[in-house]
Amino acid sequence: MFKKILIANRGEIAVRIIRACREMGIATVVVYSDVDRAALHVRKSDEAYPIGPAPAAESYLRMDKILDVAKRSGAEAIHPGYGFLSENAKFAQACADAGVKFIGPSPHSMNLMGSKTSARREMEKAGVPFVPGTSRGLASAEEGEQVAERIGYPVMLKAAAGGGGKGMRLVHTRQELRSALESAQSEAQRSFGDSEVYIEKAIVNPRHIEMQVLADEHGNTVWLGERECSIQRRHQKVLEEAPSPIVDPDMRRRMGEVAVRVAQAASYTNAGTIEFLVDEQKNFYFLEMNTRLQVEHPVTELTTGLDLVHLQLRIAAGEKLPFAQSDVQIRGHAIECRIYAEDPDNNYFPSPGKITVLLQPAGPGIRRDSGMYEGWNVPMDYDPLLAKLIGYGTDRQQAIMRLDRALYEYFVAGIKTNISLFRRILRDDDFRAGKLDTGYLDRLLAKAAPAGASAARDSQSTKLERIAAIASGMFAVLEPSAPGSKNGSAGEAGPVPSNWKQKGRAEALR
Amino acid sequence: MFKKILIANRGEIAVRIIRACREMGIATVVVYSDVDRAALHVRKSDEAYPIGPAPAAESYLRMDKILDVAKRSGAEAIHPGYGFLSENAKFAQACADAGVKFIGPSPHSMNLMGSKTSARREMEKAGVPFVPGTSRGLASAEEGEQVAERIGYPVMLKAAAGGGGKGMRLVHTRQELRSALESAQSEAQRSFGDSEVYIEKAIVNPRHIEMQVLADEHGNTVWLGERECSIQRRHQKVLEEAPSPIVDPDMRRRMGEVAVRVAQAASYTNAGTIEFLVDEQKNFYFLEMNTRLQVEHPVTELTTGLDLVHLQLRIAAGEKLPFAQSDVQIRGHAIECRIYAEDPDNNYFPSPGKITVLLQPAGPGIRRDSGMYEGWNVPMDYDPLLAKLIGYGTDRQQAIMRLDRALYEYFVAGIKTNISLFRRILRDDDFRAGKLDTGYLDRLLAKAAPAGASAARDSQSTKLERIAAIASGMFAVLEPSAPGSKNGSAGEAGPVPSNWKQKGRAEALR
Amino acid sequence: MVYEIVVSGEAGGGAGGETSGKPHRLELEKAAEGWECRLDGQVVHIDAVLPRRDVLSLLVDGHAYEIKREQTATDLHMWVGSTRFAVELRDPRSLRSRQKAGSDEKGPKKILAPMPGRVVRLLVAENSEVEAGQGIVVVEAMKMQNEIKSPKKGVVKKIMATPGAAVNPGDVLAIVE
Amino acid sequence: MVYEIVVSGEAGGGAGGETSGKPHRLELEKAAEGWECRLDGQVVHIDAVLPRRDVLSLLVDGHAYEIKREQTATDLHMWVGSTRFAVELRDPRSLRSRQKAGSDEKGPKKILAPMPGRVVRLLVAENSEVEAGQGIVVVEAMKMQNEIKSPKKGVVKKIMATPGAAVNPGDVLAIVE
Repeated sequence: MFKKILIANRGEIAVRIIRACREMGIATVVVYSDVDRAALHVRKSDEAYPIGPAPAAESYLRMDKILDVAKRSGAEAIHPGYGFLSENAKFAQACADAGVKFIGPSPHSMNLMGSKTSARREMEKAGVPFVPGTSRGLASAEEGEQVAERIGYPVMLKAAAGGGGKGMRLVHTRQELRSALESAQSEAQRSFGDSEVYIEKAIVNPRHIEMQVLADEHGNTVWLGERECSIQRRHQKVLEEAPSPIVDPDMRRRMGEVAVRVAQAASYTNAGTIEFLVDEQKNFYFLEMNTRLQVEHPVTELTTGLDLVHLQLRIAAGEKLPFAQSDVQIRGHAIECRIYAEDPDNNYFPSPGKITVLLQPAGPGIRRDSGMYEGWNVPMDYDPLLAKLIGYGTDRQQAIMRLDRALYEYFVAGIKTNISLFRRILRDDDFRAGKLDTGYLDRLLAKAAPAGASAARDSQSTKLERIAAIASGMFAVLEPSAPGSKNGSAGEAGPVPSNWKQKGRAEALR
Repeated sequence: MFKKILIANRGEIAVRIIRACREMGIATVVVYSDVDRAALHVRKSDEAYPIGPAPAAESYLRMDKILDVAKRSGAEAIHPGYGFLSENAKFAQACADAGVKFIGPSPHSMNLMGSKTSARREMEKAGVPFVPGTSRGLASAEEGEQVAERIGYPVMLKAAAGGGGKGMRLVHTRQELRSALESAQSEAQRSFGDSEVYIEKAIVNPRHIEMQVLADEHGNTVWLGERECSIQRRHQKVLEEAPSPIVDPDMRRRMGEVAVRVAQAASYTNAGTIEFLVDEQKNFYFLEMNTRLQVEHPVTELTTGLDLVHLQLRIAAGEKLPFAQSDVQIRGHAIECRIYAEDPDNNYFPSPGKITVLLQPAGPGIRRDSGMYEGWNVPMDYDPLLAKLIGYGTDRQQAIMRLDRALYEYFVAGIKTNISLFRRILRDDDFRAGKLDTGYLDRLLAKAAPAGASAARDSQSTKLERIAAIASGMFAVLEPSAPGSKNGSAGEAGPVPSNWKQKGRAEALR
Repeated sequence: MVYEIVVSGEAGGGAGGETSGKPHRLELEKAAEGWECRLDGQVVHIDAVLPRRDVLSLLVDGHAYEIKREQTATDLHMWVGSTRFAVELRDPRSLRSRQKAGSDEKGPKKILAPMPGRVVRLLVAENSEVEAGQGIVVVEAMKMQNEIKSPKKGVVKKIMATPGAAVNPGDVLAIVE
Repeated sequence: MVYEIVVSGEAGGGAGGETSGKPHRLELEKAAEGWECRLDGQVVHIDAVLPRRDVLSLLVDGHAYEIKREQTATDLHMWVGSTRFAVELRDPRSLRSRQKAGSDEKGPKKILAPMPGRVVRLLVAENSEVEAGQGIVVVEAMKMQNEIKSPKKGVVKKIMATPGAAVNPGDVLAIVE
């Protein structure tokens, strides 16, 4: 086993990997940008080195600086976490060239899976089910029209190098196709420097379900069960669960076997995830493979009892998988809430800043993977994931109620978070019934907040409003502090309209 | 299901029950003594009523006041937690008389199990294995000598009404027996108002292993696996784990079946625990039944994936057990550390007072059931259990390393805790090898602390010492606060000898 | 102690939610035990403890409430359990009372940065006319670009925001008149 | 800033542990980045941040340490990871420096309550002779009775403790001379 590794990441995932290393007796080296000196991963690691200014391109994405720290500190391997350099085959290659083990698959597997069309060709050979369509870029609009005729409308145009919704177009009729293709191609060119666009049958109301696999470097590959990831906003996952409410043991086995075939066809090693689209008839189609640890890996850990980061480290160190497929037991139900620094009352604007109060949940069935602490200044330079709250229960119902209870205990002040959004989801009838697809969350958000029309609710609201009034007076008496005087610059800027709400359009940059 | 219940307890167990109730949509009523107004269970409940001064006899043990609160608040049931009134059959009867459901077994079962000799007679009929000896009090010293001759020395004399080591005597030879019997009888009379003493074969280096059972009110009883509880100090459990390192599936099934027979012989309902003594040949002998939820129930919850408090509530509400014995899956390994307010450097003196700094662990495989918070004043009037830290792992090794990691993250200042003791236990070779018996902890504590003789360790110590020196200077620069000036009364008492260590004898009162 | 308090209800802190907005009159007086509290003339006895900064444990007739206070540069909120209320608190005897400003739709309006971030670009020039809701400045934070809009129809009198510059919450980005 | 610092090592905060007790001389000076630190003449550059009260994050040559400060009425400890060190800190220029008292075995010794509790009973009378380690007073806390013993052989000059009375840590229970 390694004696020391470098973690090329920040936030909750860096802390999570530090914990795994400490549990395995491995020393940790972290890197940090100028605004992350007081970040939790720097506080908790054994060694820490500055690598540049706040923008990721000048720090967390600087392969040269990170490899330099690895050499200086004597780290034998690098864990890339997720995001940043985690799916960058060039970085994996640079690690190999520098004699540092990259904890993940080989550059070859990453390259293969990095392009959707090359992955598709490889996978079709292995008999992996695909959404009907082309496995290579469209040569012309005519070819597109022919294929669409064959597979039937609606169809989806997708950038081969894509991700995050860029270069994607839903086309309902032949008339729309030509102009949609042109705009998708030019968007793909702008976004990824590659205008290749392919065509697929559009799945109506699809679910997004993914399968976790692990592969060692001795040819053993196992699947660990699926995760339901249909609850998304702007192609960002928000809440994930395992198992999926619609997957039964037979479907799970079939998805698992396909996932193992995918991994084997790509000579895949270490932890990886095969994403599937699932239609209303429960047909599942290969979507893509994520060649890294997923944000939502904890729900698989809770249902299997395994630690995926421990296993990643053991695999990377050359060990064989310590169990066989038949040893994997899936038990209970787990749900993860991604706690983001964003304002639910304000179109989910990002909300960096200083965390002035932090009350965190604990107790039975609750796991908290967090990168924040009270007094920390959440920087504005990175993605807004602050922490993950994961609930486990004997069954789905118990997991839901556990999380609802834990969210009740969770309180963050100073910045805004999406905690209240999870309360809404967990209490929503469709969610409770497991009626999910990738359009679920947009529909929920389009609905007005629960009306509270009943007299009982109104009298309860009035009661709580009176409590709020009394409490604000008691605070003023017991702990006086002039409201609004905390932030000097705002105070000086004169009276601030408190009910003024900017409704700006927010663009996902990733 | 109940709409509202009363929790007749305090500390971490009251908080744990409040959480379960919130997860089931049940409103909670708590009671509190004068010194507990700011305790966590009062902060977290839906209703809270004062029931008297600090001493438990004037508050938490006052059945009349508690039942009065139950009636006033409309609570349909009472959860007694552990300790206080939890094993008081009179209280269970008073609840029944008042039309409030007692969440636990019937007064009849409690009475039967409350006396060791009557329990033994009943259990022998059911074919439960006992340590060889008498099942009733000794009529005379002669009878004692005859029985001892038959079962062989060493023998143990035990008070029938006993507990906590009172009225117990280990006798190695016939010569010692008569005087030991007299002193045990008079101690039993003094302690319990009952001089009945019986005799058993003394088990050398026994393990203390217990089996969790659940029984509904429709005749269904299941076992949920054992807990190894051999690590004790002054007959107080300190660290527990599930499963036991020495119990294999066959032994587990046999112990489970005996435990179910015990419960059925007592017409037992709700959650209960059958304690066994286990000798070096892995023979197990019935010791006693605890007719309540145990402090250490979380390790069973983590290995079975069940929530025992949820199940207690469902059973008490008249529901059937929602699973059968064959559905119970035991997976992985869990270990619990009881975090006590006591000073390991000072003969484990209790250490109440204000918690000035509290850093709490989280992350994968860690469950924290706590009754404390930063700023809370731990009262001197109750037992010193502050919190429980429970680690889960795929196997015992991983659970140990997880806890070691979490203990590293745990920091409590202002009062002393036994956190450092767990670090010693978890790193001890005998513990790691699973070589445990009830004398284990006394032997560990009698050993000097790890010597640190090696040169590597010395140079490491010197390095850390230099870091401590630098840190104390940096604190003085960055966050000056005159040491020793915080506590007014001590400051006024003049200079305080900092290395003066009282070595007093501490007596367990319970 | 006498306070005038306006509470605006919000459904669980989520999107939307109705406002009642009636002002309450609250009188608080220390009693032998706890506090004598007169809310709009109605007397209740309360027991209040601050277990930590910004957290209040309140007992009213046996009912227990944990209330969290959230203070920002611009707002004061009370969380009762997981229900959030916007609160305005005025001490009639004090000059340093909290003022609700900006409710006046006339006169110049400052457009403030709602979050820390970096100015990416300006969408209008000084002295241009804008509609209510029209974008003025784009501020980037956490890999998201956020368009900051004009709260009213008018003329952009001044733009303080400079592309590339960092801004803090409450910084004035522009003034619309 | 110049400090004189005595550090006593303790093995993991557990029982026992050896003491080194050598005094260090520490000079701290603000550098362009971080601090210039001269410990017993040896120069190291350090980077120090206080993420919260009583917690210090220290970087020394790339090595990261989280140090927790524990202050009680009587002691100052530094936890480096999970190793605890007792520390005495003196500012040579200051009169308000921390004093190590009580090292003098002669003269009257105050016996202090080590914890909050309730006096259960007295084990000796005033003016009686006691041995070192002999019990003087029994204090009960958390359902445990704890015998507070004499640190030296001598005569009990005065007993302040009264059975039934509550005591706070640092309260003088008796004086032995």
